[in-house]
Amino acid sequence: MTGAEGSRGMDAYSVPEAPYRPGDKPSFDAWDFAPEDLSRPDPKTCTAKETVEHAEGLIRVLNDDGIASGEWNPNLSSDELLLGLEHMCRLRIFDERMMKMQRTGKLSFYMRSYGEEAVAISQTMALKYHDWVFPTYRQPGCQFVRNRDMVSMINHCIGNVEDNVKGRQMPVHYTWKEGYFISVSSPVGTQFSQAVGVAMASAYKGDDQVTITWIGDGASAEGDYHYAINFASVFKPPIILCVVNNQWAISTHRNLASGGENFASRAIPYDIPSFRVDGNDFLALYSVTKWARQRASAGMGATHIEVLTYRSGAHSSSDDPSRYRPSDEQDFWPGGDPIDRLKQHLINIGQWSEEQHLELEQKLDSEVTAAYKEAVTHGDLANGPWPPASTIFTEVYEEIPWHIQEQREQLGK
Amino acid sequence: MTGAEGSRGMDAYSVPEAPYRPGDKPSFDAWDFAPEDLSRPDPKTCTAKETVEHAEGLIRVLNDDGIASGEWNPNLSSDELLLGLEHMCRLRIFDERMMKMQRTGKLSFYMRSYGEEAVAISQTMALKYHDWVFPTYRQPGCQFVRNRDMVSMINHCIGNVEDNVKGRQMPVHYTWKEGYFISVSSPVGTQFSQAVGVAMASAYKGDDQVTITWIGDGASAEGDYHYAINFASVFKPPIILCVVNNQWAISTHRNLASGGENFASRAIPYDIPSFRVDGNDFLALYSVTKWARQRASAGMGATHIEVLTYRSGAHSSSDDPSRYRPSDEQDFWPGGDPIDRLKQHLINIGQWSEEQHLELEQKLDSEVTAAYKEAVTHGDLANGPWPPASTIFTEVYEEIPWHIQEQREQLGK
Amino acid sequence: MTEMNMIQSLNSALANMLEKDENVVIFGEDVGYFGGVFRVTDGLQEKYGKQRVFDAPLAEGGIAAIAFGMGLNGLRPVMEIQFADYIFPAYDQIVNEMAKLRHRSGGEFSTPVTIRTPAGGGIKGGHHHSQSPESQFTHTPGIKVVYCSNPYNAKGLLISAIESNDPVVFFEPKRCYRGPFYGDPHNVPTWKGHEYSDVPDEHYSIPLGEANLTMEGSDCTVISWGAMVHVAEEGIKESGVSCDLIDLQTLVPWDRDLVVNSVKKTGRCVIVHEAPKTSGFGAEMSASVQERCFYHLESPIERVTGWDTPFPHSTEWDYLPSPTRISEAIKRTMED
Amino acid sequence: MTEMNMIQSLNSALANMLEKDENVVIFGEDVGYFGGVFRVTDGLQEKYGKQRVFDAPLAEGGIAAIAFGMGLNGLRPVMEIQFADYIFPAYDQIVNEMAKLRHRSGGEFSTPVTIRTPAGGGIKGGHHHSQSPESQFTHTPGIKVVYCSNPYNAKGLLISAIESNDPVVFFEPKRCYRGPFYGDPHNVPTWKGHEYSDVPDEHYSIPLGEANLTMEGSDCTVISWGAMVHVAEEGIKESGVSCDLIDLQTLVPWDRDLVVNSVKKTGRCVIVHEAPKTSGFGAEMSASVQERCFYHLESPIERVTGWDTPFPHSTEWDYLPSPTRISEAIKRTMED
Ligand SMILES: Cc1ncc(C[n+]2csc(CCOP(=O)(O)OP(=O)(O)O)c2C)c(N)n1
Ligand SMILES: Cc1ncc(C[n+]2csc(CCOP(=O)(O)OP(=O)(O)O)c2C)c(N)n1
Ligand SMILES: [Mg+2]
Ligand SMILES: [Mg+2]
Repeated sequence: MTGAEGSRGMDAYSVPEAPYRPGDKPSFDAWDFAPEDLSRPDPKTCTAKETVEHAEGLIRVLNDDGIASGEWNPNLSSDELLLGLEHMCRLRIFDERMMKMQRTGKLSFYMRSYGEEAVAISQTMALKYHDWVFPTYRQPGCQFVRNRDMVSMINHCIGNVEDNVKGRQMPVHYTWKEGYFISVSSPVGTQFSQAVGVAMASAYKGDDQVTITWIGDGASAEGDYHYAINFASVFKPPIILCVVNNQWAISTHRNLASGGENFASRAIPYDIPSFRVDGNDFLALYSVTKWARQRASAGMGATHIEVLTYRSGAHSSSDDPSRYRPSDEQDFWPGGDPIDRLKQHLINIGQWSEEQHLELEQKLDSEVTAAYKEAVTHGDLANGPWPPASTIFTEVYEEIPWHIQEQREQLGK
Repeated sequence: MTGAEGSRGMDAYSVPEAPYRPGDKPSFDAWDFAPEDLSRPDPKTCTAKETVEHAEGLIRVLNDDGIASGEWNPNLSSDELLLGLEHMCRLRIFDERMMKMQRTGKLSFYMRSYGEEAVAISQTMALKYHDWVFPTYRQPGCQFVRNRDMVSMINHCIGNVEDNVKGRQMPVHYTWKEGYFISVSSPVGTQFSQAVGVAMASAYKGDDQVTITWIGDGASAEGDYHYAINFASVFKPPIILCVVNNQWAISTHRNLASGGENFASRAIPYDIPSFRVDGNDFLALYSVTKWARQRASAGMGATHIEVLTYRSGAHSSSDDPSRYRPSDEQDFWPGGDPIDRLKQHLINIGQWSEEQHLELEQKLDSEVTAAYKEAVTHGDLANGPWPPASTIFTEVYEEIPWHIQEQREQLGK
Repeated sequence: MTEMNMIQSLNSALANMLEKDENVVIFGEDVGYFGGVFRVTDGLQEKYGKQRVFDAPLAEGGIAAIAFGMGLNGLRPVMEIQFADYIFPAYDQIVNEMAKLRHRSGGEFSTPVTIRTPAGGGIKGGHHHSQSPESQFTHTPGIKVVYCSNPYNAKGLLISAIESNDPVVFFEPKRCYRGPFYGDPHNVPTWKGHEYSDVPDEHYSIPLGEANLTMEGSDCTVISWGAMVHVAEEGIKESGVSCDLIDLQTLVPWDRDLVVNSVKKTGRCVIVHEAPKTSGFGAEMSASVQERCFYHLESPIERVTGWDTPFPHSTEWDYLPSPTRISEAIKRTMED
Repeated sequence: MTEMNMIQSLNSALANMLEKDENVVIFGEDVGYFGGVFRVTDGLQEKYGKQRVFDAPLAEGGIAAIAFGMGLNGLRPVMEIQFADYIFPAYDQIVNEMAKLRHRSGGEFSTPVTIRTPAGGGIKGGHHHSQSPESQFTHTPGIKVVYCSNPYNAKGLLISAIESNDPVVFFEPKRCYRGPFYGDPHNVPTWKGHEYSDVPDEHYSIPLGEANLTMEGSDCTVISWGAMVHVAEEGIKESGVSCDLIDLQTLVPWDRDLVVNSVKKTGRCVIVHEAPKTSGFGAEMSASVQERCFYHLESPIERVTGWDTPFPHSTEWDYLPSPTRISEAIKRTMED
């Protein structure tokens, strides 16, 4: 079919470019969002419309100097703050160790939460223990908050004989039912809509479990994002829907994930209150999540949260980000680093010091090392022992049907 | 897993109910939207933000008395208005006749545009002939605007030997490449995202074809809706994305299609200008569509339009709406009937009369009758002749592969 | 016992399960107030309330996703896909998610979703209201696949599907909702008086994995499922050959013993289904029968199927296997 | 002629087509600036510009939809699905839309989309980076299905796929991107020196529908595709049996004459693929071979396949067909 005569005002469709590519010097605008900017509406009565400014603005509690203020200040005790700091450090140190193990072949693959530690840690701390957590691969940190045994986490990652998912999934695809932590699945987005069903079941049963789920900026382009928002808007189950906008989806920049300026505003037309929050601000994240939990628990339905952060590390162990972005881009991120910021705040309020921090890091390092040493005694991916081959055939169905049984016998292992 | 102790503030998820069900007396609020309410921004420079009010309000040109006014008045000549009226009447009379034929078995199935005639007619008239039209089953009216031979439309519907799609598709699933009218597909929603690709190809080729596509309120819950909005927001191709909110998706009310108040506002966070328009107001629809075409043609990308209307007829010939909504609900629709309203306007401006209208209807009735009579000479679904059985095997691929050729020989027809 | 058509027996199964297990919830497009476009859920919302039987937004992928989540969190969801042709937007949630949950989570999680969907041709539905996509699901470990064919097995199998702790895709041959279909579009009987229309009102179940030997004979084994079972019956009569007719009922896992013993007895086999031939489930049956009964086979296993083309509208009777095509295939197996 | 691995030969095919036909456009997740997570589109955006080679939002359904639309409007889109496991969100657009467009529009419209996707196991990808879902697509009339196995056929087949006016799903065995895979995880050669790594720089094509007789023998026919072709080669060697090894290359339409003549010659047949057994494309091959060669078969046709389970991570070498399993199957066919 030949085109009609005449021609349009532009050459072709536009293809957005990342602001900075290797060789460029990043210079993000400084944020002019202050902790006092935005009010904290009543979670039990708030309408979606009332959050328009919260979605277009940015909720912060800590300013650039680590001073907390404003209506959103959750006024956490220093014990709580210290616990948050500890978990974030634990996660970072854990990640670093696992990354090293990956390079030695003890794991096939790894993904860090680097730069985004506050997301899982702060948000999970704002919930009750029994709330359902429906993570992506970037929120394993939830498990630390709920005190999962670190050895068992490593057993999974190194796919050894003690892996609770029996060597069936890639590393970082944790499952932990006792911790109300649902099995991570590789296809991005699917968990976001499933979580709505989990929350509907909680509502049906009338229990007090709230569900939280996350999706990446990139993955929010999947249909599952739309299903989740829309089904949540219709059925109003107790759910917290978070978009982790960490600026990158592997090599593609956030501006390719959507033509819009922000993700938070998207939920408002669906009549779901929505907030954009500084994702490297432990206090702001905690506070907004707590708000959403209160709302859910009051039977008011969903809250949508855009968590604005930066993926400081590579996408995964298979990825070399210096091929597609300046290697120092993270240093220019206006939100800084979540650990540094909470640490600074604790120092500001006289509850912490550089020495204590160093000690903490050493303690955590020993903890991780000990866990690691114990885990490898049960085997690792490179050297075994692995789960027996028979685990391929079990738990495909509740009971093994004849054809799978036959195949198991054929394998003869 | 047993739920945790405690219980939430509500019994279970909410399940929205239609405002009126059989036995109820409908009483929609009258609209307080006036033609003067909303300005007409410059399509070449307008930002999405500038259309927030247009998305939340309602663009009208005709008031309830059929008087045209306001910035959105397209100031059409009376010839153009009369042509629009004629096409809408043609479509309605055509639909009625086909519905009758369906009851006699000459068609397997039928779907009317009843109450929504303005959508396809007015919007297609606002475009150039060569613009790509990517319809649902509720916009066959586009073909009248582009003067498709009515006999060939009926041939398709009755699946006879002259059907241009060779009896392969259900009735109303028209295909007409010469008219830039893309084959209707039953799976709802799929066309909406495909259309973005069509528009991208136009942009790539640098021609002046704009693409228009529609989706129902119900179908806008599909992932394809999200893909379309998001890909259009990223690549900015020349496209007009219309949600036809006709209040019903078979038996489910619009309030189950989304928890939000309106559909138009959804596109704004994606940085796409969006309008809500009175879908039974021929002039308003024309004007908004023209605006969107100007914008697209200027290389400014997509426009999103919510067309607010009412499905006055049954969903399809297989459906009995009196089982799920008051049979007189349409009489209460604040937007009235598109034909009545344009007719009243033409009478108001002294260009039309009841007598002329009656004559027009008679003329169209004869036209349809003549076409119908001619079409059945080529066969109909009940009596044949149908396309030969060999058409099952052709055009599955460009060339018939050996396995399909073997099967064709097996059938031996 | 009550005389029921398939719509009524499915409805009865759902009502029994709603009654028996408060964790059963039913949803899908138009299934709530309206009772479903085929009326299978008629009256259930009124009786059991909006929380247990409800309409869902028009998004099969979303419907499957919430079913997944509900099932994981203690409920026993029964979701409807309005036409099997529209199961594809939910395909990812079914094959990548539901099917793998138990395995990937080391057995910690599972989701007992039942997906009911009207499938198959014969109602002038054209390309997109006629497909029978069972084969795609049989290739996905972790889900069970059921295809009922009459009011009695529809109810008993649906109850088993809902009670199963594994996800089940449950195909209902829409052509047989109101009567058996013998391949002749001009002869459209109802279920009245049919042996399988005697259906207990109360709860009963037919185990998943058991086929039904519908006719018994000695010379050829005809294997079919769904609407084609009745067409196969006609085809057998037309052929005059003494045949076993096996209504497979469950495709995964299928009834090995019944099938293998029958073919070993008859030495001949014809498989009939309405989906396209290439990679249809008939291919699996043929390959499996050949593997297990090779030395008993007296002639090639035949497949009588829909053609390898999209499903047409005007000419659908030339698409679907006809009694004559089946009878000829049976007779061909007898030639040698 | 240049020595290329499969990534390079695919890249070369794409570059040739971008050069030859200005309507060719390439897109998918990370394929633009970055050049693809497997580097198959490396350097193409830089050379041919952002309008011709670009990144798409992370939505396979949307990617397939725009490919459909672009193809219908005169372009020749080549879309990438980053892993075949992620093709399912696009399943509806492929099987309900692309596959049926030409037929349902009476031939007025068609869309020549090529869908490239890395498939199969052997890279420790677990459940969702290892699947080989070719069979599902072979059941869908209207699309062609190709599975390459080495640098030479990868390029020639990809060019044919792009030039085809029908939609083509093109599977690339990711395990073989950098070297042939002989079933031994500890022996990972590159393509260096392999007979099929000699690849012309210029445009050439291998017709869709033609299989490649990779080894010639007399006693058994081994049919395979993708990565398993190389494992089958090892299995044949291990068995010591003289075999024809057929690399199918195109699954729909498959090469009837080569396959049928070979099995008629050898009287025995083993089919090898890595996807699960039930309803894998091996079922179709087995059924078809049986139908066409029944009276020449001396023993049952065997299938050596992945198990009917999800694809595991730690134990993947116990999942994939091994040379030994293949060799044993070949030897079994020789027993009688
Ligand atoms: C359905 C699907 N498509 C593609 C992929 C491959 N993939 C894994 S992660 C990823 C990028 C995700 O980016 P984002 O959602 O922003 O999350 P982030 O990695 O930044 O946390 C892609 C494309 C996948 N896992 N699933
Ligand atoms: C993917 C898919 N799911 C379900 C259906 C069945 N179906 C046909 S029309 C329809 C309702 C559509 O409602 P809406 O989008 O509001 O359009 P309207 O009929 O009001 O014009 C449904 C559920 C379908 N055709 N396609
Ligand atoms: Mg990201
Ligand atoms: Mg509607």
